[in-house]
Amino acid sequence: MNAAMLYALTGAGLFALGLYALAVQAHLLRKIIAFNVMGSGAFLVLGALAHRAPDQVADPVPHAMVITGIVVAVSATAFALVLMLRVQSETGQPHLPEQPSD
Amino acid sequence: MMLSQMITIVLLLAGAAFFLAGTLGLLRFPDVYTRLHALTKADNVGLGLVAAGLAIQAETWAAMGKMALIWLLVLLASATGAHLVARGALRRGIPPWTAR
Amino acid sequence: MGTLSPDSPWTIWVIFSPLAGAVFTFLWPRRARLAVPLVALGTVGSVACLVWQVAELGVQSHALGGWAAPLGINLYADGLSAMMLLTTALVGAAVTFYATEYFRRASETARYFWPLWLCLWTALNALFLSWDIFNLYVAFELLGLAAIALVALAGSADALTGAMRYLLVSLLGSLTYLLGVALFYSTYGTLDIGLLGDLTAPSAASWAATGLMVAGLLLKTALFPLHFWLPPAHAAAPTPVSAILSALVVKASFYLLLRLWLEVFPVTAAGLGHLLGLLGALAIVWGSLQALRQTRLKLLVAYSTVAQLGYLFLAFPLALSPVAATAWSASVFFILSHALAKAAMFLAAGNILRFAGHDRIAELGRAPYGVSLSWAAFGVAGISIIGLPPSVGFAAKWLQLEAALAGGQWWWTLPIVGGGLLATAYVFKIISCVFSQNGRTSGTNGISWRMEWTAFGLSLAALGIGFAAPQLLALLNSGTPLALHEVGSAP
Amino acid sequence: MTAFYLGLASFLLLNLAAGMWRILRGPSEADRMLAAQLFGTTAVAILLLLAEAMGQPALRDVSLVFALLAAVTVVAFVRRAWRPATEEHSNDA
Amino acid sequence: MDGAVNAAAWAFDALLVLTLLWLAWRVLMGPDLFKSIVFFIAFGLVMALAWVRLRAPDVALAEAAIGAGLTGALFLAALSRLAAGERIANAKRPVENSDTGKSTRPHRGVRMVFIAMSALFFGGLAAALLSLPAEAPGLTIQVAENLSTSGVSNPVTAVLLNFRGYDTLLEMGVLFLAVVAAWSLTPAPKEPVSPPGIVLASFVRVLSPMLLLAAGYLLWAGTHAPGGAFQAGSVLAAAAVLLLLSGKDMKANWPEWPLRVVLGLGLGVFIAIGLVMMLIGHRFLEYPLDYAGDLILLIEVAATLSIGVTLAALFLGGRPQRDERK
Repeated sequence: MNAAMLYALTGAGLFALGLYALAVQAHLLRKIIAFNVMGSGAFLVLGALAHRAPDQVADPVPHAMVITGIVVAVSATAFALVLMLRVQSETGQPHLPEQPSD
Repeated sequence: MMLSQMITIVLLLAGAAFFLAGTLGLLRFPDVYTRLHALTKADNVGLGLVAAGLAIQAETWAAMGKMALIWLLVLLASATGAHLVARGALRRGIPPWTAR
Repeated sequence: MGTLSPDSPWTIWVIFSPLAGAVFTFLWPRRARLAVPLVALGTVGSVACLVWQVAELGVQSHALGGWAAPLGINLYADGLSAMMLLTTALVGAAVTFYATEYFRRASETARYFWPLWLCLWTALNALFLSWDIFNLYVAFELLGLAAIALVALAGSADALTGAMRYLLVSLLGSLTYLLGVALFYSTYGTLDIGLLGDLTAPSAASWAATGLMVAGLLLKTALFPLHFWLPPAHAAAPTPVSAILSALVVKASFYLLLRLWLEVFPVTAAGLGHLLGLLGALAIVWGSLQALRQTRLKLLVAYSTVAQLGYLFLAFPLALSPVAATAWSASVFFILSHALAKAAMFLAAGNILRFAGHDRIAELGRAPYGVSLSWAAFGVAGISIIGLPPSVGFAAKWLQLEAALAGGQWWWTLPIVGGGLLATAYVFKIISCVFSQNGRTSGTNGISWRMEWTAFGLSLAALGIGFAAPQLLALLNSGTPLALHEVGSAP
Repeated sequence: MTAFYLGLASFLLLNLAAGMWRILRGPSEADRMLAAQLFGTTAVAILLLLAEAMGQPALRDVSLVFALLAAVTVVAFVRRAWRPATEEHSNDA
Repeated sequence: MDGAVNAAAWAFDALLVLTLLWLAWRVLMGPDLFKSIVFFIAFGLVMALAWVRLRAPDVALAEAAIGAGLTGALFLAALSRLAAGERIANAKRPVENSDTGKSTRPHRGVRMVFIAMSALFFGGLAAALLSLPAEAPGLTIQVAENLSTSGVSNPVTAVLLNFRGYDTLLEMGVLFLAVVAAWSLTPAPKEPVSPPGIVLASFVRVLSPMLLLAAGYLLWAGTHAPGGAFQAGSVLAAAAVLLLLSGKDMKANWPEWPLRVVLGLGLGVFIAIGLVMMLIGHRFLEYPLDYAGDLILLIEVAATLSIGVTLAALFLGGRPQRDERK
């Protein structure tokens, strides 16, 4: 149970927490924040497992993947915020209406 | 234990003491304005001491210069932040604490 | 597996002509009217050359940046990718032709439709060619964001809520898929699909990664229990966008699931295959019943997509029998037939909607004469959806029935045939409006011949390509390891 | 020496955790934003210590970025997210 | 002495992990939305510390600049626009009271089901993670071998811009798409323009050049030390955000067409260089050996400019007003 595995489990924990919050919270801004936490969790899993490389140097490929992921996450978040504000201006409330028919 | 390491340890401990004071102030003080004092003053002095302590161990002058620059930037940022928060709080009518 | 001729340039042009077009149309929106046909021609031309190369010389690949597999990213075009690229090119070109007319008056939305649509086309082509699981994640994200932005372009309240719900589902699916990528990379140390295929062996980590990836992809393919987001988004989007979404975007995540199932996932368990088949059958029944209940035309067509997607998933249990190759070819044919027919249906429905001003099925009877060609297109597309000869849909259903009977799993024939009957029901529910003579012609004349002929052309293509089935079958088998995946043979 | 640096970094992390209590309880939004600024300063100190402890001088660039960006969130709060006085007390009741 | 270092390292990691999880819990479950956002800013800071402990300074830089700085500012701006939107919505129908982001939860039973499901998910994932071997080289060896021919000496930049350059190109495409999508949705909301006051104005005037200098430094350092296009771009965006926040009307003195060119610049230069490589007989994005470093730097400069302006445009939250009249 070295440090890398500790951080990997934390990443998994963050992902599960985000998943729970995503399912429970109704406010759209809270859902977007939950996605950010889930994204950080997934990247932490990736980055922590890269730390297992021998002799104190971490594997650079997952680091590049995480940086790409962070930039993708921030652009998705920015777009989601703009869309949320548009939903609020059209429907008057920052929630998704209840699904009328399945 | 070389002399420089002794000085570093002393400076770092002093820095930690100031950080502790800052945090205690933040938790214990009654209103926004007093907490601003605790936060801005104590923490920045704490950071200055930590930076100074580490600068002694720094291998090149450039590293020392960079640490000094970091400290100055943090000073600038927290001073502005403190001013903005205080002015905003005053304008929003948060009453300053007065000893009853 | 065919000769692996290195570095075909066409794989690059297929991806970067639409991307360059997207940047151009964003920088010079007023010159989009000239640039878009050029870019569309360039893309379709390079897709045609690539498909010809794959058919003649076998698998094409391109080591990007000059780095070999484990370190660099490979582009890889085999029979399966060629078929998907062909479908995307056909439907994409038709929708581009339709959209130039559809957005003629709404220049404000058109200014942003072209960069978004060309980005989506790039993402589709990049997804079908990429041979690297993390690269597929980035292409997936590009695809999702472009599709959601296009849905939100309609600007109405339910378009925006549909787009928001689609965004939440898309982000959740991508993050789950990313977690699967993290697990696979941490276990096997490579991201290349080919290398992963040789290394994967059943272990706790690879099972978890498979489960995560399958869950993420099912969410984005809107398979039965997870289909709630599809109808509102597809119905509320502008007409050309609905056609693109139902015909192409939903198929991209199925293609990815199929590619990973064939190449990467450790020995595919019979249980998971049968579960997917069961969900597919439920999707067919539930989607068709919901389609029958709908009162609005575009929602009916959207629920028909949910139903037709079920057919694709029937291939998973059928492939667990010695006739796996027939089962996989059937589902790829389904992708082609549904793409063409559903695009035609949505374009026709869009014409009717624009002409009559509303799409409430009950009152559609009064407006059959203004857009008679669109009604014809809807009917002909219905033939392919139902699966009557000589359409490609019929060829696909025939192959699937053949695989079901030859593989000894006769019970799968029930959803196939049942689905056909239900499809007949909801198609004729619409066609019957034409024969009810209670109408005087009403509605604006905002329909140009281009829009009607595109819909009709696509429906004819869905009918006509049935004749080219043998050539398509040959193309599909050049380089795709379809036959390899009989039960028990290690990948 | 490294153990001393790491011990000190842990102590500062405790300080950080204590600051969080102010975010939780802080009566007014200004208090919460104060605590966020505390995090910035403490994080810079922790980073400088870690740079020394882990022997990676590159971490000083990270603390430089922290120092530069500490102001962005505070200014964003003051200029945008600070709601007018009337509403503020109601939601914290 | 070694035991003490391990113990201290373990203490720091355990404390950091606990802080991270507790912060995430407060971010997600807190009743008040503003409190959640402040916790989220703290979460970003502690996350950057976690990346530092995982020996990933490049990622720590990106997380610090984008995660803690920009995303926090984006959320705060979104919150203020949300409240403004709510005031308009209330004016139209002042019926039921508007919740200010109070987290409306489904009733108890449903929450139990979700708790069980996410706990199960965590259990399965943890089991899979624990089954992984403790030591795995990954692609470290291949990267180290080919580093000399990649034109840069920082392995992460080598992977980002040479070995997996196509990933970064598609990712620039995602950024470009996000701006186009945001512009297609709405015109930029009008922010309450108030004079910044002497302190903020002079602060921004002093800090902006430093931010630009830092962005240039990070860009240049990216070839041999942690840094690179994305970190430099986000520091550049922070400068632009500060200018926007201090009431400088970026839209007025920034003509619309050059803004679009800079937005498309990063992607355009990347594609152009890739295609030029193909014209001289190489494969796509295969840099000739002796020009690799210069080409990567050229791409990074274009990417930094593009990312900085793109993230600032995303902070703006819609297409600039001048765009309307076209």
